[in-house]
Amino acid sequence: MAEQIIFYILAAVIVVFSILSVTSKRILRSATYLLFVLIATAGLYFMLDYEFLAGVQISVYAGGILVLFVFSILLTSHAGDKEKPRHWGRLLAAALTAVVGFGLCLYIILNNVFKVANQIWQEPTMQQVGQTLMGTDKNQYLLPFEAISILLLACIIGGIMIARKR
Amino acid sequence: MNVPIEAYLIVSTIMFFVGVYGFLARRNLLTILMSLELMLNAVNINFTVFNRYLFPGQLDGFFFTLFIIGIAAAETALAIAIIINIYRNIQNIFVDKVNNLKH
Amino acid sequence: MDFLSLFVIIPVLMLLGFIPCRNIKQVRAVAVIGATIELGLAIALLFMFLNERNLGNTADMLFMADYLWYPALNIHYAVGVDGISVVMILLSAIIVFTGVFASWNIQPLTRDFFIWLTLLAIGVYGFFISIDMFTMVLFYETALIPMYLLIGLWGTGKKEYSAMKLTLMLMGGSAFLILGVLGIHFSAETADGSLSFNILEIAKANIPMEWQRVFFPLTFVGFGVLGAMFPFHTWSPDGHASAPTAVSMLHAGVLMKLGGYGCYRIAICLLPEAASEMAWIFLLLTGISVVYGAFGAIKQTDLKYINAYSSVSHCGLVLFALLMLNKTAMTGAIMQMLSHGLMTALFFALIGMIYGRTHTRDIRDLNGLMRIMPFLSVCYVIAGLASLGLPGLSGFVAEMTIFVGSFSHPDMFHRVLTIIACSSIVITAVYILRVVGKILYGVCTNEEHLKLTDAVWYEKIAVIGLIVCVTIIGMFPHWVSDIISGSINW
Amino acid sequence: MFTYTLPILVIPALMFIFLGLMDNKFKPMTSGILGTIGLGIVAILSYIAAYDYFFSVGLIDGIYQKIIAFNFEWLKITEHLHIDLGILLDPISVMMLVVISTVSLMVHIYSFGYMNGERGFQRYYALLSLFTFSMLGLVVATNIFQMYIFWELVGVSSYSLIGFYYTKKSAIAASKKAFIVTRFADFFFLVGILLVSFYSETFDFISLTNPENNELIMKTAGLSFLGISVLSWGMMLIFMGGVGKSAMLPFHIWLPDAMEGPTPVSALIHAATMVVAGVFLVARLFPVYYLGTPEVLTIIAYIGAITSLFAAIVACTQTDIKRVLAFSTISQIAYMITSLGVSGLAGHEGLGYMASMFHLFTHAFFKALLFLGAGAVIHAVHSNEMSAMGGLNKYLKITNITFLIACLAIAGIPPFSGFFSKDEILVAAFHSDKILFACLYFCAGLTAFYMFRLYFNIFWNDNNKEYEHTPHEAPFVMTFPLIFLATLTCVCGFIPFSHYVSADAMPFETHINWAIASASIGVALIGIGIATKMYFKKSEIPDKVADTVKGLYTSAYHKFYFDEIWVFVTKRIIFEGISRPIAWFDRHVVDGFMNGLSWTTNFVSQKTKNLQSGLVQDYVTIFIGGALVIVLIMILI
Repeated sequence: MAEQIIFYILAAVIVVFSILSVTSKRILRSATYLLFVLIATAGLYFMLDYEFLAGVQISVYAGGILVLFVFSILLTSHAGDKEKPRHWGRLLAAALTAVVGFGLCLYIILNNVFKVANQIWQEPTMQQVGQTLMGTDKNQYLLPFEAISILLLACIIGGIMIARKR
Repeated sequence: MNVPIEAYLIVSTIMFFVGVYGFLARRNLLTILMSLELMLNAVNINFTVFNRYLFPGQLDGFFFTLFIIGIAAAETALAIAIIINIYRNIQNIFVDKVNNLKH
Repeated sequence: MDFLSLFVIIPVLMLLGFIPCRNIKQVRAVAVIGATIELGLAIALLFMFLNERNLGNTADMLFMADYLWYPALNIHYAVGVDGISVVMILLSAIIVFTGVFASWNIQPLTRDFFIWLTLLAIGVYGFFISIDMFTMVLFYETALIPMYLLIGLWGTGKKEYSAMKLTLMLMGGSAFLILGVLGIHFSAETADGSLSFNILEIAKANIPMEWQRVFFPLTFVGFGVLGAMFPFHTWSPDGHASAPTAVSMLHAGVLMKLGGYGCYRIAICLLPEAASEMAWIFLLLTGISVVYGAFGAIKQTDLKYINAYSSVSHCGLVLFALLMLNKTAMTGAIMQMLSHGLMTALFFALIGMIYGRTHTRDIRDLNGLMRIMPFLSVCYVIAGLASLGLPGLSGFVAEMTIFVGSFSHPDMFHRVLTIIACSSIVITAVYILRVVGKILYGVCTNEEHLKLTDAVWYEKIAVIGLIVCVTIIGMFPHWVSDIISGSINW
Repeated sequence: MFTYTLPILVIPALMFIFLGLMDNKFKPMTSGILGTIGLGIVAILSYIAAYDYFFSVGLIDGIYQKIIAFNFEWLKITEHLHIDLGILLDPISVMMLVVISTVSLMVHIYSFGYMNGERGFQRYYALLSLFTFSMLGLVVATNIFQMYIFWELVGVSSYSLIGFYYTKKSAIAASKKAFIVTRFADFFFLVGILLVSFYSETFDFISLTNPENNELIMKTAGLSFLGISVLSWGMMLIFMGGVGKSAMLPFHIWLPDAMEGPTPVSALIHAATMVVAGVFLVARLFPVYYLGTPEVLTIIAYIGAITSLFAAIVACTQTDIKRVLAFSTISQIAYMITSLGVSGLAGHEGLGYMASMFHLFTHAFFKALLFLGAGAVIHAVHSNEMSAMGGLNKYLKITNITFLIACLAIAGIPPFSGFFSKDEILVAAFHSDKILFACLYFCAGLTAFYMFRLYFNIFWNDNNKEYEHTPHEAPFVMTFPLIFLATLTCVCGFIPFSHYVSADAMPFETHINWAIASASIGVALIGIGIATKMYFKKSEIPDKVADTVKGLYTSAYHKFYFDEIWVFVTKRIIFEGISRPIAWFDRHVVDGFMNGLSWTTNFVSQKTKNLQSGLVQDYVTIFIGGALVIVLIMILI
């Protein structure tokens, strides 16, 4: 019961703040609302017993990315800047797309019968995570890991190149 | 496991389409990027939920989420670098003003 | 190396020759030398052809050569000439030659102008020597493209609009044309079962009637656009009016003939059954062209517009006669192409010279030029008389051959159309004399114009050259009509 | 035998090219003398040819042969049809050779005086040569297409000569009118040729007019179109060409205006030679008309008679002396046409044909004389208007006498040539159709009246008229042709014409029918008498008479409004009613359609272009929308 209450609270936070985040006129508030959404998501991970993921979520997203966002917002806008509303047609089109998409997905979700596994759940240990990440067997992820590493490297270099003053 | 899988999925779907709305409707490049983060997050939730509920013996969804977070971080950093660059050039970051190549 | 390819190679060499040119004199030198060689070759070709025929060579095409250049689709570079091509090549050579003199002082970018003009010439010569449909279409397009630049860059008035209109309409026509040509290629059942683009092979092959019905209108309209067939003629007035002198000359004199030539060589000769079945539709359209163009010319005030409409009328007569589908009328049609090419080039040359001096082509602003520039005026009168079909000048023989040929259909439909077409000789007289009376006669009231001078030597070369040709054909039509009618196997 | 006739054509042609190319490089006199010498040779050769033909070679077995002196194929059109150029000698063509070369020579000589000092003197002589060449080529044509060729050439030389004073507005208009009106008629001529030659499969006159076993008539037998036989159509259309050139109703309008040209040109082209081409054409094809289409011949006769009457009435009211002469020309040519129309083929039946040719012959001389005389008068007083003249008999003695002779000739007073030819015409008409006869008879009286009205108005009437410059007699180069032609007018009536020219080429005897002759002399005298009463002295009578028949007088003065009708047809119907709408239609409908096509393309691309906004969000919207549609489809399936 408590689990459900917590879930609904988290769900409410996610829904409300994500909507606020995309509708707020002030960009810094958007970023703040986004922070709440990300933290609530981390909460969901906790509920699903993925403590490691939740940690990553909070440290990388909430701690890293969002800080980047806040910095760049401070760099590119001035206090009290308000975004001008866009053409109603575009807003309508966007809303329509979102609503229709949501409707379709909802329909699919509700009509699909999920075969929930009855297996006993064991939280993956750190050792397990590390080995899976570094192994080369079936269902192990060394190659993607390396690919991501290269991607990150490329991003670092690219970021430096792009942001560099000319 | 008292919460049905559908509940998680509905939450993530709402989050995703809110992100879609934000992506389509906002003018500020940074908000667009944030909407993108929302969408990625929604996807992450789905991955973990499916992993947890349907294939509890495996770690695929887990790792995908992990990778996506990594990529999202990299992508955000890069995108912000570009956005700041644009800001330097045209003094704003509104998506409909970025049309120098068009004209 | 065969003889006919020289007609294409010489202009290519001219193009190369233009590259190192540093000043206008060198450009002129290259252009004149090239054009003269071409003219010499054309005359040589004429005599070689006559000689072969005299020796009893009765093949359809003479001086043939054939190189396979794209085996996958069986496309050849195949050349060969019959009497019709020979006179057309001669016509092109004469007009290119005189056109060079008529654009003696073209400014700016003289070199580029001549480069494009030469490219156009390549297209024209290539078209007339080819006997492979694909190569023909290739050269056809080659001739069209330079037109756009020549008008758009060196033209006058609303030149961009005209150039665009002309190019688009002609391209639209060639879209039909390519469709038709490919259709003929794929539906022709040759003797050995292979697909061919060669005209001679297709002529022997059997094309099923239901396909002919489809491809005849396509090819005929495709070429008909260039032949200024009603209602696809509207590019002609605007295009001619905006084009520089030499381009008008070449365009009306030679390029419009590609239309008639193509209609004959591809649409009519390759699809004879469909031609005789569907001729009546196009006879109506071309019959309208003839009268309509003439009436249209009466009301115009711009000299070039008058001439452009007159071209619509005369070229309409060419297609009209071709569709009569008998040897006499077709001979007349080819002669009319020749004659119209020469006299309309003469007209445009003269208009260009008058315009170059007075800076107006509006007949309301011009009068009394006879006193001021007697040479040009007299030549203008001669051109006018040729146009209205005065015996002794080329227009008469062509028109009379056409009328006699067309009238030899015993049924009412053809005869009534012939009579209607005949009436154009009266209307032509009206608009020609109106212009002559208006701009040449009378007393010049414009102070500016009184100071103008008559033609200079290079202009005289162009004009006299054309007049001599018009007169020779008019006085001694026998040789040219024999060459032509000897090549029409209808 | 007759190869020496070739230079008759070649000399004027070469002369034209030579003088035309040299133009101002020669002194005016040089050009004139060269031209005249050339024409002198032509005239001499023509006389020799005529002598040879009529007196030594032509007559074989009692029939004048058709001799082809020279012929070559100029243009082969089909297997059977080919246009030849050649020289056909038969009585009428030889007669025409004499007439043309004589009148042309006289005009050449006369022009030395008349055109002296005019700008373009060289051009004038070049064009005269061109005209002479074309006219000679026309009459000796061996086939109908050669005739058509030269027919066009005389048209164009007439055009150039009428427009000789090309700085004068009226001259330009007149030349244009002359060319276009005759061209319009030639269009019918051409269609007629096409029609006839299609059935006959030949252009050749000899085969066309062969009276026995005529293929043309046999082949067209039974063919008809709109209820009228095909041959009638063809021959009628051919005659229309003649109507245009010979200025019959309703194509006569160009001839009075053509008087804008120099007077010697009017004498040569618009009185003596070119305008009788229509008569010559009908005469040339006479057997076809008579044997194949007698009904067309009747129409021809009536057109002639009506024109004759019409022109005579109009001539009575005109005040420009050259226009009076022009209408008189129309009237006289109409006489010849009528005469052909009433003629038969053989022997005395063919009197009309003979009379017509005879009148053509005599008329050429006395009408040329009248015009040249008028030219001398104009030369003296520098005006064409009767009101500017009067009492000139004191100043212009020779002109006066020669003019009087010509007037007497045209009025039909013996022993001048007009009497003989006119008498034959009246006899022929009398024997065929009384209505026509009445018409012509009345015309004869009118002719006498208006000619003497003209004569008195010029030379007598206001005897005390004051002139700014005292008029003086023309120089000898001008009076010589007058005297020469006057002599011809006096003598050539006595030529036994029927011995040389007849419809079936067989000589026959004619006698003057004194009953009709005296009647015609009577009516002529009445006409002269009235004219004398009204115009010999300055009096009020003409005005009173004009007042009493006011309506008739006004409409006759305005030439029965034919010009206005034609102007209406050309300006209102052809220009405004056909040409302008077509030009509009072309610009706005046909071209509008093409422009509309391009506009539509442009419009569509402008609209679709906005899909490519360059805004990522738009693309994403569509992308997601598309994805959703696919999902939806998958759900539904």
